[in-house]
Amino acid sequence: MKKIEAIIKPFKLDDVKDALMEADISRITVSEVKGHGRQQGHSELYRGNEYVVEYLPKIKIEVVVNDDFVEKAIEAITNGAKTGKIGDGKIFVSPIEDVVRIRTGERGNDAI
Amino acid sequence: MKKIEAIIKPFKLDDVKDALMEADISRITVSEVKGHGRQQGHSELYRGNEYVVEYLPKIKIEVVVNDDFVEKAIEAITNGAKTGKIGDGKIFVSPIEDVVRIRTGERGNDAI
Amino acid sequence: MKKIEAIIKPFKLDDVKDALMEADISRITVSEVKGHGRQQGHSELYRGNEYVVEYLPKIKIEVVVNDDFVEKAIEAITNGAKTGKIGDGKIFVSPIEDVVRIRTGERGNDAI
Amino acid sequence: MMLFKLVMSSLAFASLAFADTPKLDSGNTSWMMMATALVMIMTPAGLALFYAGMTRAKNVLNTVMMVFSAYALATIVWVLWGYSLAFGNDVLGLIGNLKHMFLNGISYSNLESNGYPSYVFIAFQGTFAAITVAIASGSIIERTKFSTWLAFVVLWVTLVYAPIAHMVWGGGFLFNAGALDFAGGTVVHMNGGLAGLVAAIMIGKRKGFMKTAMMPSSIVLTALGAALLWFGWFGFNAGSEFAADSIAGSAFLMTNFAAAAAAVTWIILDYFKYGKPTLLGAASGAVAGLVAITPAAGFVDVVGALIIGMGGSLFGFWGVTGLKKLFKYDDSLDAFGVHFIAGLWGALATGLFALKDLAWAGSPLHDKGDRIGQMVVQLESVAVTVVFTVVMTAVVLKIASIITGGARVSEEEEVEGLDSTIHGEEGFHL
Amino acid sequence: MMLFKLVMSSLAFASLAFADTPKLDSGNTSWMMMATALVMIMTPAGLALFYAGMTRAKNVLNTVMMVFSAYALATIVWVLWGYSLAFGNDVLGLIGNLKHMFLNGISYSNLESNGYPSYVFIAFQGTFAAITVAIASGSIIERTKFSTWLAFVVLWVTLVYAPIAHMVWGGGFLFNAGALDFAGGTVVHMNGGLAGLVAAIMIGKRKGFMKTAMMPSSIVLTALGAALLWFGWFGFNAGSEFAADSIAGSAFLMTNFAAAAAAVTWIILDYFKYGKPTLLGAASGAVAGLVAITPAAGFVDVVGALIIGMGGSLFGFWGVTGLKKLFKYDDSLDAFGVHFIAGLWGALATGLFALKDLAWAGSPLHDKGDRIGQMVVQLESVAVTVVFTVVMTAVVLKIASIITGGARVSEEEEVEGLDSTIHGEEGFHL
Amino acid sequence: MMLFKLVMSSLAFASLAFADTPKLDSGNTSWMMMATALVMIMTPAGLALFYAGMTRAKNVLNTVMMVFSAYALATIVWVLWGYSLAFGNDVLGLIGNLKHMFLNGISYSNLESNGYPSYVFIAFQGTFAAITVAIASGSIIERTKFSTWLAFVVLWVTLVYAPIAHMVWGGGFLFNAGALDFAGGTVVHMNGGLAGLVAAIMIGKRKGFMKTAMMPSSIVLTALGAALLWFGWFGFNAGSEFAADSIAGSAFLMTNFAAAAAAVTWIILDYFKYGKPTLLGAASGAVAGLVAITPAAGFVDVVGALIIGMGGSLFGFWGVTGLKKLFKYDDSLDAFGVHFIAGLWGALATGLFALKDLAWAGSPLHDKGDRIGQMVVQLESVAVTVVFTVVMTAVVLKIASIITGGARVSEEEEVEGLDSTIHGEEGFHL
Ligand SMILES: Nc1ncnc2c1ncn2[C@@H]1O[C@H](COP(=O)(O)OP(=O)(O)O)[C@@H](O)[C@H]1O
Ligand SMILES: Nc1ncnc2c1ncn2[C@@H]1O[C@H](COP(=O)(O)OP(=O)(O)O)[C@@H](O)[C@H]1O
Ligand SMILES: Nc1ncnc2c1ncn2[C@@H]1O[C@H](COP(=O)(O)OP(=O)(O)O)[C@@H](O)[C@H]1O
Repeated sequence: MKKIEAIIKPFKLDDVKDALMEADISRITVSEVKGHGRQQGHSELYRGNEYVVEYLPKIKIEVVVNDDFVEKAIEAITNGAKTGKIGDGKIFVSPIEDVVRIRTGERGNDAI
Repeated sequence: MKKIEAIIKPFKLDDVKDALMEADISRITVSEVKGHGRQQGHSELYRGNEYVVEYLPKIKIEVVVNDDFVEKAIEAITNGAKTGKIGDGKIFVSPIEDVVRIRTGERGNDAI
Repeated sequence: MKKIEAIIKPFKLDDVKDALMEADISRITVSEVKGHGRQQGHSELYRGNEYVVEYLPKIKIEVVVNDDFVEKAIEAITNGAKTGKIGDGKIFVSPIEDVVRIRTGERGNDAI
Repeated sequence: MMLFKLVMSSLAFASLAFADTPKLDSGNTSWMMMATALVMIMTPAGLALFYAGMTRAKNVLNTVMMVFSAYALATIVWVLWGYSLAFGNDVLGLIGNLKHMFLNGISYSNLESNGYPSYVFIAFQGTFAAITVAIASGSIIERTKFSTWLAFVVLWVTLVYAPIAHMVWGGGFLFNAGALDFAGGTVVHMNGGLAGLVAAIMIGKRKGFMKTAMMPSSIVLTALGAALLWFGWFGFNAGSEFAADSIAGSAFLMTNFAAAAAAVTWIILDYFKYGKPTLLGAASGAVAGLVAITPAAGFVDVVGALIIGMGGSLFGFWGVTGLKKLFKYDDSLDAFGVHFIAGLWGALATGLFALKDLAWAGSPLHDKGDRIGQMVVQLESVAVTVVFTVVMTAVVLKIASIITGGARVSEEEEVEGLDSTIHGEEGFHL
Repeated sequence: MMLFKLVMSSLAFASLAFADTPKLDSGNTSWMMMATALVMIMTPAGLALFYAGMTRAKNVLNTVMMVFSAYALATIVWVLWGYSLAFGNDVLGLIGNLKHMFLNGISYSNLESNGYPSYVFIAFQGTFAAITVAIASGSIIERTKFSTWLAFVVLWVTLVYAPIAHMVWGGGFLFNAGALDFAGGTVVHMNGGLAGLVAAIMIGKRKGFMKTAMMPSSIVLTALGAALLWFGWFGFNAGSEFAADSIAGSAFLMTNFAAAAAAVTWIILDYFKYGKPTLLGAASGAVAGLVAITPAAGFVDVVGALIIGMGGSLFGFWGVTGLKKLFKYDDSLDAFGVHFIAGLWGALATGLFALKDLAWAGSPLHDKGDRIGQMVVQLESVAVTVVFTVVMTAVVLKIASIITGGARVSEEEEVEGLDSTIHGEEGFHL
Repeated sequence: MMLFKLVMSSLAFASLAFADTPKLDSGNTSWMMMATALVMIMTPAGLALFYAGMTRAKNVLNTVMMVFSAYALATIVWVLWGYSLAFGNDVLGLIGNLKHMFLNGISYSNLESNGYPSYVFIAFQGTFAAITVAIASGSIIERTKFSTWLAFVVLWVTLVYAPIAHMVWGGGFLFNAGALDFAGGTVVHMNGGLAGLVAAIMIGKRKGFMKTAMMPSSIVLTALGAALLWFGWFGFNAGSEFAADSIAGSAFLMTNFAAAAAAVTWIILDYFKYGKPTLLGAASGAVAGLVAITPAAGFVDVVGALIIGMGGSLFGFWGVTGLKKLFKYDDSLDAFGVHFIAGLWGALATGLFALKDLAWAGSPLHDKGDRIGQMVVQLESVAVTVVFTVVMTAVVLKIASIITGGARVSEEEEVEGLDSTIHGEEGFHL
């Protein structure tokens, strides 16, 4: 089992979710994060002082899948999130050793 | 060392925390996430248009433990978070290779 | 490739970021979390009832680096985040198996 | 309210040929329209925010909605039949008749004895009915069905507020006893606060009451609400003189002063008891002081206003931190603790501190300089209000509850929050 | 507006020696200053919050800024030349001349016929110009360039508002027809709402309109805005009597009552159609009722006000949930759906429900008891306003758009939000 | 303030038998009560929100609390002894005596010369004292101990505000010099803004000042605060005529117009200097214009008001973006930059633009048409205020600081935020 974490642009969330659904991946966890990378933030004014917003709003999507779904998920996310411009984000894949479904107590692959 | 991540229902946070404390696990990190799964969201109205809230508020608990605490932690979280209804959430277990306590510079098991 | 996750005190974020930049690590993802540990929270009053704020605001920094950057990153974060007082936080290191840059489709070390 | 005095003075005038045709006074008319506008803003803005800031974010819209809809419904009831029940011809000393339903028989050109239009008097009185019932919502917030609330508002204004207003101001049996209540300490604040307590006990506690922290959505809103209440209270108190004259000016000054004294008192109490002066406390203190000075505003001098204001906070503070913990009822936003308790203090303190010269003709204090007699009358009117309100509120809520199939939302709805479950909305998308 | 009547009565007075030198009436002056302050607060506070609460968080400052700047700019235009164009000597029945630019020729000591200063009349009228153009912003929020908006405000007040105000109130060709519009249902609400629709269609829909959920930043703000509008509306309607008298008192009462009736009506409609009574609905209902009663406030009795208020919500509800879906224009915050539609209902209902006695001298209803004739006149004045506003708004927006290089922000700016891209600010850092 | 003029005219009247017993004027009384209510709402609502929106979320309640408690404390001080010190019998030309402590010797039935109750005058003046000290809080927000602030308020109203009010309005040595200050440009705005600067320098900069971004919690609140300030300012300026008459009407119109001109000017300056017209700028501009027109409101015509309003923004803009950067003091919310700087401009501009006819009798301009002489007097009164305020504020703050063991919170408290550390509360739980 793998965890796939993607940092994407906020307004791409719907596209990514739809792409994942089509790939039969329907359970995801989403959170708001701030990213700092090559993409330049806009600036905010306060009394004539300009503050560059160094952290851009991003969305982190987490989805834990069985091994055979990893490539599908990566593909779906890439398709949904790509704009071709700087700041499109990253996908990280990491190992998951066990999964538990709280409601039933199921473990492992079945619990995903 | 393992990281145990659990996605639970917000109003179960207190129960889960208490259960972890009883299992001698007292350091946790908590964040607000939104979940999309089998559980149906409620709908919001705006000028007569109904928008289904597709993402339900969830709480993510992260706790890094030594290997011999893993089962205890899973059990505690499961007990605390279970309602038996859809949407109770998941627990994910993943490997942690190193831990550093910033204050002291301690490393590994001692730092947890 | 490793993921380095650090839980730090909010007001140390700027120092940590600067330290990472100096260590040539310029891409990071930041999120707001709440921590529960040895550090005592302040209390809030409502109509004379005192509620201890059990969860303290913390910042989670996530940065994925190539293996040879791990120690540099740990050092930078430690330097930036240390106050020597309880509540300085932790650094967790975990394995990352793959990375994708969404914009270009690059994979692995090159994508970081 | 100066109605009593007005009636007296029109009796006095009655021997003169022109007495029954007061002339329009543009200054008094100007003031009474503004006073009405000021009392109006107290409810859908002042009280709504004062309360909304104290509820949890998931119930913030429901809280505003209860207050907002109470204002609208009570206004309708008032014009259609409430005014007639309160100020129509007396029936058995208890209530007015229905002759003036739909303001039947009252022409737009009718003037009150101070030379301002009767329609303005009706509008002014309507805003009092509205805020009284709206106050009660503060005790039962975060768990009450909205449909029950709507039914309750209609019934309560009709069967509780109108009769009490009639008894005290409209020619009913308390009308001639000589009780001093300048602007409605008994009719409005004790009445509304007590109705809240009765309802809170009948509907029961919120899930988690006294166990989990129920943090207020934003005390900034509460403070703004308190400021708007303070602002509107100038119309409430100084408007209750029904003229732009010296007594109104005095009521104005004393209102401001007592509120200030009370705000500072609560800050000090917070500081000594908990070590932290809270903004919620400062705001609550101001309101407690305003409540306490309400029955006394036009009767007292600086020293009286100071003591009444400080006492309002002292008793109000005890009401929300002491009394409530003792009996463990869930008076959610302390409508009872602030409005009833400080109102009770104000009603009694009025007897203690009213100046003989300023007391209304017809009161024991004014007519015979009899302060003890005055205190007895004050106690009487308090007692009647308490008994009547407790009994009738219970009856009325029971009816409302039966009509709407139970007064309380389900536990799931309560946990998820009333904004999304009842109204399909959320307070903030920031 | 009572201007018509005022002119009549000063004509009547003209035969008397002292007619041309009215004496200062401190009561009327007091009331008209307060009424002006009340109408003022409607725009930068009432309308600004009412609208801000409905926009998405990323555009909340831009929304406030459009309303706030409209108030400021319109006020400047009004004093510098707008007043003169509206109330200066008639030119061809269409517009006033520029004699009074910079208030040239008007002394601070001039009094209107009711004995209050002409400067107060000018300030009062200025607040009407300001809110009218500000209303229009509600239809084009979240996508309009700020520079275009500024240019539009200047041009629109000059070329659309001033002429219409002149035709209806300032001695123009509609002035003598005898249309009944107590406080500006046609000139303000239909006018502003219709200008909004025209602009919304010309500027086009927001990206994602009807597809993505556009959740309101906070209905708490919207409800507060509605309460402040309601408060200010007392000045708007009862102030339009230009005196603190019986008619003002009646307009005051009816305004409050109709608003209450409308708020409850919308709650009921929400409940029956969607099962959820929304706070946004209650607030919108109150505003719709206030709009509807505006032209009728001083002419009707309780029954008239009740029907007009309920009708305001009924038609407004249909305007924002029915009509808009039918034609799929993006009237973002429903300036058209609420202000125009309820305003239209109010204009016609005034013909139906105005009382003969209260109708202004010179109107068919008052002079000949001719209600059919009155309805014809009401329709005429509506028709003229509609045609004039549609054509002229389109022209004026086109010019504003050309001057500023297009009226619409780029798609990226729209997606990121106008607060950060146009103003370099963000609404909330909580 | 028209006190000077009033005294003049009562002197004139003194030869007539009835001069010493003015008759109640219900119109003036109505207006002065409303004007007082309007000035009241400026502080705990207008200024509190204006400031709260600009502070960081972690200090938002502390900011509101400083303003709210300043209003309450200053009101108490005013009634108990402040009024007597300001308006009691003159001692050495510097201060009044304590004869009227607790309003001793002033009956509720006393009338001022325009026929409204003395108690209303006292209440009105009290709201001026309150807002003046509250203004100063804006400079020292986010780092000042609350206990120090409370002590400072009591001392400052007593030892700085009351003497200055006495010297300028209450019969002190500046009273006869003939300075023109219609509504308190010197006494209120320069005074409060300068006290802020002195305190800011003494207390020191916030940690991270000029280094880290200190983002405002919500400019929506600031804009609402500005709108409420604007609304209340009608009472502040037009109320300072102490009558509902033509001069009041003129002051009303000019106040509105100058504020509008200033708001637009700041928008333009923002646009040209930074390319982004900010809402904070529009709101600050309106306030700067209101400050600038304050001393001039009843003296100038449209052209004067226009220039004064625009100048208010021009100098205010420079105050907060230029001057502050030059000297690097931490005037957190720009009480000095806006109130002092625009107030200074207004005081001098009053000399330049006041019309001879409207200037008060006794001023060089009115009596001799001597504009140069008038400018000298204006400069004199400014200079006296500056010297007195700087010295006395420093003394008073030092005392307050000693009493309370240092004026500044600890660094940890500052970093964590004053809301939770001082008040045990948090601004938002959304
Ligand atoms: N190595 C990394 N570790 C953590 N977060 C990263 C890393 N690389 C990128 N990110 C996240 O992805 C976002 C987009 O990256 P950025 O460098 O702006 O664009 P791109 O990936 O298109 O070059 C960043 O804002 C950051 O949140
Ligand atoms: N495979 C997964 N990857 C990421 N998050 C998941 C996954 N499965 C469940 N979740 C999270 O757990 C929550 C509960 O899951 P849901 O399917 O609604 O209920 P249940 O687990 O009881 O079947 C989801 O809202 C989502 O946040
Ligand atoms: N084992 C752990 N698992 C998850 N989070 C942890 C763990 N240990 C510490 N943390 C996080 O680090 C924060 C600081 O830890 P704390 O015990 O207060 O201080 P210290 O690390 O200096 O002893 C905690 O609030 C929590 O968010």
